[in-house]
Amino acid sequence: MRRYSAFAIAREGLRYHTGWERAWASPEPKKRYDAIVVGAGGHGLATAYYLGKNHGIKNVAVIEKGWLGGGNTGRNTTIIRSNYLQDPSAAIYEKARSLYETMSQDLNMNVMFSPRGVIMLAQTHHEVRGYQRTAHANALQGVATEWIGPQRVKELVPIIRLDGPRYPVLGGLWQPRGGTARHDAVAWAYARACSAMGMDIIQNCAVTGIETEDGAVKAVNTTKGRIETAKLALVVAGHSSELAGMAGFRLPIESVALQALVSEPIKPAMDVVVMANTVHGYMSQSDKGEMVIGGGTDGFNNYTQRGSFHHVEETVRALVETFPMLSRLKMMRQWGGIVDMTGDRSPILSKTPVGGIYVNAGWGTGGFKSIPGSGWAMAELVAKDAPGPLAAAFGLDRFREGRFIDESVAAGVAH
Amino acid sequence: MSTRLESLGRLIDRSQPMTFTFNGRSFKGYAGDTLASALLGADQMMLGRSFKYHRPRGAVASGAEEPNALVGLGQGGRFEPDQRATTTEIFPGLVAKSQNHWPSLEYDIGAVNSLFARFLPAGFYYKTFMAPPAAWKTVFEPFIRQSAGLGAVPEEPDADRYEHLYHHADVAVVGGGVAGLAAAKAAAATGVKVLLLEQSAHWGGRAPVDGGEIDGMAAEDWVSASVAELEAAPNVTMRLRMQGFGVYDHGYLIAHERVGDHAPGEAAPRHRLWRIRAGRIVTATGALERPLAFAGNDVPGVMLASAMRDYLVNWGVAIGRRVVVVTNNDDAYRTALAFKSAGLDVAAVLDARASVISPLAQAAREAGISVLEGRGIGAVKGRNRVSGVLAVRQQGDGGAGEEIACDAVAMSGGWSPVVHLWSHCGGKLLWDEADAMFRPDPARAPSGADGAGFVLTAGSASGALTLAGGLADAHAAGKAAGRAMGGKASRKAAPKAGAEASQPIAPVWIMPEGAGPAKRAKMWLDFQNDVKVSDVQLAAREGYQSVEHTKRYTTLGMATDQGKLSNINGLAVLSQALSQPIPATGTTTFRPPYTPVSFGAIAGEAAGELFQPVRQTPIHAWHEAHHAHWEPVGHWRRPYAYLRGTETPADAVTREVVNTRENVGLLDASTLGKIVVKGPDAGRFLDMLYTGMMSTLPVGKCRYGLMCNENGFLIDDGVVARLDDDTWLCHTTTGGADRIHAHMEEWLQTEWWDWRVYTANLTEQYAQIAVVGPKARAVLEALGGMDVSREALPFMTWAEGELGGFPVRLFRISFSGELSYEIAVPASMGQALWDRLWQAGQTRGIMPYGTETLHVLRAEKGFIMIGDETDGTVIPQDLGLNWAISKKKDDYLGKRAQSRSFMASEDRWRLVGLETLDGSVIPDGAYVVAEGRNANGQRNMQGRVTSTYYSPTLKRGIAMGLVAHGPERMGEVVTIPTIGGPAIKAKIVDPVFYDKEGAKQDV
Amino acid sequence: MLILECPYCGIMADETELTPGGEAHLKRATVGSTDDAFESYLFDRKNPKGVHFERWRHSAGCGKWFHAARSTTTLEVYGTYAAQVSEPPKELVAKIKKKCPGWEGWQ
Amino acid sequence: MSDAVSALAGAAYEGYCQVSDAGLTGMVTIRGDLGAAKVKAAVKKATGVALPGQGAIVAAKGRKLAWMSPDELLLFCGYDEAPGLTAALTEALAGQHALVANVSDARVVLRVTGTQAREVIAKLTPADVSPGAFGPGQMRRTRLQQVAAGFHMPDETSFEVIAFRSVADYVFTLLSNAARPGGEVGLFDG
Repeated sequence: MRRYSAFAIAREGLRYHTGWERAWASPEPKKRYDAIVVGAGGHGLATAYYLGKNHGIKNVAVIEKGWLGGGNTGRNTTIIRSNYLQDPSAAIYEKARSLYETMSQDLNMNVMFSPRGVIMLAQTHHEVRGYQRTAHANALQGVATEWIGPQRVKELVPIIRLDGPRYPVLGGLWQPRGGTARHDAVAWAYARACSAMGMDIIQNCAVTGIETEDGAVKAVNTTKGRIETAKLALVVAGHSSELAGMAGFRLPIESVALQALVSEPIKPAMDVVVMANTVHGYMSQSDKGEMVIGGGTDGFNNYTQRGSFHHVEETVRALVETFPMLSRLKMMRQWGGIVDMTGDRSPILSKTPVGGIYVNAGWGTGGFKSIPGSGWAMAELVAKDAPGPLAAAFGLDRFREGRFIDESVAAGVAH
Repeated sequence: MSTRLESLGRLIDRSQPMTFTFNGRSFKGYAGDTLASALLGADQMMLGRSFKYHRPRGAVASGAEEPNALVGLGQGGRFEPDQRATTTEIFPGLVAKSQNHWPSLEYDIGAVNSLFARFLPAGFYYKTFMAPPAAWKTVFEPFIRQSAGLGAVPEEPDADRYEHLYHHADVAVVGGGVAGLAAAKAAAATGVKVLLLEQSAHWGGRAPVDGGEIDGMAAEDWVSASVAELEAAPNVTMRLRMQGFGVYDHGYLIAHERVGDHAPGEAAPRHRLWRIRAGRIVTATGALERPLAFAGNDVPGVMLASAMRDYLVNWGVAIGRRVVVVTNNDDAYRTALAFKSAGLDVAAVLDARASVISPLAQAAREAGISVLEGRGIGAVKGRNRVSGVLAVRQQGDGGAGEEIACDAVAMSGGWSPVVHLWSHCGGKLLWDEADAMFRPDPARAPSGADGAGFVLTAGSASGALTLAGGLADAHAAGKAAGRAMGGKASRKAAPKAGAEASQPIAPVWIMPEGAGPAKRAKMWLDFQNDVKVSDVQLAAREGYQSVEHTKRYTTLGMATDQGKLSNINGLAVLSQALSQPIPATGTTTFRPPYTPVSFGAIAGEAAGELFQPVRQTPIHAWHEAHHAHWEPVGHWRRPYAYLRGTETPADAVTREVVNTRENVGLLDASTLGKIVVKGPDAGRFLDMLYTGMMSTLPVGKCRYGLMCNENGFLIDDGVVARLDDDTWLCHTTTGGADRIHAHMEEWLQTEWWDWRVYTANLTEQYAQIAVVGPKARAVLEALGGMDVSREALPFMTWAEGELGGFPVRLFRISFSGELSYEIAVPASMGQALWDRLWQAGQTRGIMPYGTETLHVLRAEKGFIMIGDETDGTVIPQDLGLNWAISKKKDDYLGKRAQSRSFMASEDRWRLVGLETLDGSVIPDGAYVVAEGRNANGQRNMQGRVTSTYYSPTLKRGIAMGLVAHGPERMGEVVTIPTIGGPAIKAKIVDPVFYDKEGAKQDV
Repeated sequence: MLILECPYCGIMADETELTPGGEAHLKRATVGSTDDAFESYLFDRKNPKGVHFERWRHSAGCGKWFHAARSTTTLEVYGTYAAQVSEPPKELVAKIKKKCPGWEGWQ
Repeated sequence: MSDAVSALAGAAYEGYCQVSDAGLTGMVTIRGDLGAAKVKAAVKKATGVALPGQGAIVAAKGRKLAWMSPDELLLFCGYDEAPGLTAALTEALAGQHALVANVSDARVVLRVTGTQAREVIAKLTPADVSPGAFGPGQMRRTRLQQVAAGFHMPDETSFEVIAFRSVADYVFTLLSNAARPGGEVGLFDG
């Protein structure tokens, strides 16, 4: 892998950039791999990367039905934070956040991790108590967060209206090292690093069936032929139930649409990420200047990647109320993705009823921020056939035992 | 020079001149002008700066597709960034500013980026700015953010209002050009209800500019006649200045009507969002001309040929006095001919096709225009303004050629149907080799609720680019849509236009085709985002081969025009780079909106006081008048406390608590849910709903109940009263009223539908007033009318009667531990009863109290609060509420779940009281720590604080919490860390802090 | 933005007048059921790509729950029917089979 | 019952249509099997109004009976006669499985009148209120923007809107805002 640097750009600039090599190879599948990851989104590619980097398993294929990074990795609002309430969530999201800190350097590609800070606004007394609880939990969990008052909120977000007629801003939970990153670049950087390790990233290759023998995985059938493996990681947000069905089991998942939208670009207006859960909206400003906005999910099963417009209305209405000077900005584009919602709205990183098959799913609306931590934990699960401490609580067994990991309890939502 | 001519200008009214300012300078235009046409008419060619390199830019188009001419429009509360000058109608006093430059449009420091363009290719930022790690956030990103962005940030709240409108139509026709008119007429003729909308202020679209005859009339006259016909039709609704911007599932079309933009004022809403449910949607959205990719194609003065023609014919503006036309198809000859006939100079037509014999080219030649075949442009001379071109052989490398002096270049790379609305819900496209365009594939239409296609395309939006073909297509589409909606057969004939002979387009994606890297780095594809041919080729070389990868890597098509001009050219260049046919590359996804839509319009009327409903109790106004410090509880607002004089809320709470314990307090409890459950199976039903036994509750008595969901978690609590043999009244929490009513109905309707039970949510029928405290009885007795003695109305009973003349239901229940009555009265009399109680209490020290006092009172008594002690993960057993769980019942909702291993575990955190050793108040949300750390390095926890208050009664901090094995650890001291302070030591105690025997409430 | 016909009102109700309620025809497992059966009742979902039987409530309307058969990929609505049944009407199943030849059936 | 006051206290707004508080109105919810002959007869006997069919509202003797769902009717009557009618209905339905409740205070009634009344309503509800789709004699339960509501048309140029009492202010402001001069659409002209 030729390294990226300012010097390399200068060198290439002089020859009209004709010397850049491919970021990742585009091979045909081999007959057999030590491990196959289905899904070349951020989670799948990170799983493959850490299989190689942490566990020395490099004979790996990442199979992708479409184009890599084309699912929720390339559709989310790029927020990174780890101010979760429950221990297992805080652990895996903080692991992810800390890996984002050095991802550009680790992978030699600028993913533009911008620890600009994330505020979750408290607009009711109930939310105040909920976020104060989270702040206490985070202090014990080693997650740096802080409860801040309305004046500090205003300093951080000058365009906010503190004393709206409906929900005054009573304060917020502030995570100074939360932020955003360039979502596509995260997938590309992992893909490039995996490819450099000799892994095969096979795009436009759909899985059509899963072969098992004696309760264990044997091979996958794909549109590019049959491929054998003893370890199969299903990392296919939005399609988890379908793949599980091929392997003969069901998941506690329903797939619904989640929408986001951006405004036209304007000059820097807001330096931090703001989330307002009472009114259901969150917003940051991209480096290009667009206000990047997200809201809640639709409530019905839907695989179309299109949501219902009334959710857009609700989200926009909330933001206009919170930031009245944004009313004359314009929505430039809206889109949708398919998110997998589990029975407790927390993810699944788990062994399955079929030997050698592992599932990483159900990140709901919180997937992007967890990519490196999820990949790290999933790689460990796949390599050792047993979850490590990061994944331990996220097994499928929790549903049977009634051991929920419920993040909604502190008035927070898992965006 | 671009100038306003004496002649032409069909859309302007020269008798109505108006003045406006641009960058502080005063300009003159006419009614009917767009901002772009007025500025161009005054030779203001440069209108903005590009996004990345800050290159000087002028308008390249004349409509919604414009990527360059964006301005900051208006001032103060009416300032809007990024508005397209090409679609902004001018009005007297309009104020506009150009964007993305400093200090001025003409001299922009940011233009230095342009000098380094060679080192700033697509995605350069992914390859650098990585060291040192902190520098991205602190140095590079701020610089990039400041340089990027386009418009200025609005500084004031919006001064205008917005609204929504729902509309229902059998057929909605989007686009009021001749195709839209023809489609609407055909649909209307079937008798169905038709809506026709047009984004601009004029009907007719391009046809009046392009010429031609329809049904023997000039296009313009046919348009007028058709509009008159449609206006007269009772089944047709027509709207101008309204764009159908998005098609959503099941025939949902959203349109954006610009009601007041062209005439700002106070009265009318600025925008109106139409939410249209249509049986069929006909998109007559036309086609967009494509630019050609030649070096220097972004210099101001290079414009789409059709746009140049529009400015000339519609607004009487000549973009140049001497024009070069460059094309690969016939249509651009119309521009050459229009200029020639307006008395302007056409230096040459450079046609990339090797030989051109079409009638339009012949006409140009006959008009004395030089047509150079097999030619293209190798370079554009000029920096801020075109001064000439280098005409080269299209098949060469552009090295040598002939310089032609000119002050404007009209380019045409062919036409692309506007397929956005067709595609929003999944309509598929096919590549039309003959016309070099993607067009809708009628066999793969987006399907609706009934499974049938619900979007049809009409005219050039279908790819029928000729006038005759387009009209025939549109008529057929309108008719088919009408028939599909049950319209009658119609013999209305399709409008007829003469057939035009034409010569096929020659696809040209790079001009000249052998251009080297230096030239390709100057061929713009996406003007606003500064994406060039070389960038797309770089993306392909680096493996970003999916069209989506190329888009995201280069930002092609991600500007405010969303690739209207750039996408097809870009994916064609990508296809060439990958040596694959264009259909194999495909397009990126078309997403709403077609053009950007104001957030204000999307929010509609829901701003300010209409943002969300505020639910009010019948006593709301009294609270307001008595200085209630409000707390939002769901959509309700409840008094948190009533402030007197200079009191803080905390002072007020202390006063209210003490007074209620010593005298008497008044609480507006109207928000509590009140659900009547009646029927022969009502008892059995409530036994399933509550953990306790309700069927055995005697008439006249009250019982506290808990409700769980099927996961076993506690979801609500409240007092149930048995009204008669088959009727119960269930009280819920404030937040629970609607939720629990829905929960009951869900189980009744979907699981136990054969049980004979009816429910009615009577929450708002009654005002409910709690009279609480040792003197409560005296207050009620002062009203008279009912025996409220302990004997007549013991604790946990209820009675009906007339209290002080009010028809009431009186409950002896207490959430405070004090003697307490809750009085339900018809809501319309709520205020009157409150007033009477208030009066009666004056001599007894009565004070109203709010929700915080309610909380403190209940916490002193160790009563749990849904939402504090519970958070969706807590089961009744955690809270020591086993006494409220019937052991006699086989089943209740949640019972099975509570037997699962984790829920039955002895290790769950359970409710206790926590008493700080120093009497201080534990902070909200604090945790009880245990020794050591877990496998993830987190401090081990063994409990958490669920409620914590200063108790004015006990004059110390009190708290409740859930602690592992808590009830077995009475007296043990635990550690509760605080943030930024010393850890607190607290003793585990009984959660009932006050009147443990319950003597005070049962008097 | 769906429209579904409320079988009780006969109204084509807008999505914003309705509340979705998840997979239909789940069989309640309760006291006495195995852990497997109980887990399956609460959590395991078909979540199919294609025909989905689901529950809706006409919440801003008559307040009644009803069932719908709808495609999760095209959003086509094959039919709506009353809530008080434990399986879809036979005619509806037949209609869907005809429209979707490869369909595995409602169970 | 002189102490009773309506939630909107007689509020009125004059825009391009008129929006006004209809004042205290008697309302009684009747739940029962509307298909059962005994139930029908009992309701008819107690109210003097014939039973409305699906989606309909029937008026007689100054009272109106609206179809709310397959097992629910809403009786509109004088505010003062509601308690008596509630009792009469309860008695008439004794022995049947039914529930009768006075809900006069739980809801408010507002009036929108004017030639453009349909248009004002159309700004707020997804229900089709164009002529032909909706008119006098029909009852529609739906949504007015963010709250549940119902309405019917006493005549071609007026609507009676019922909403929950707690959101009376919101609904009144919503309707008034929709009727603000300058906001005329001209949708149902001619």
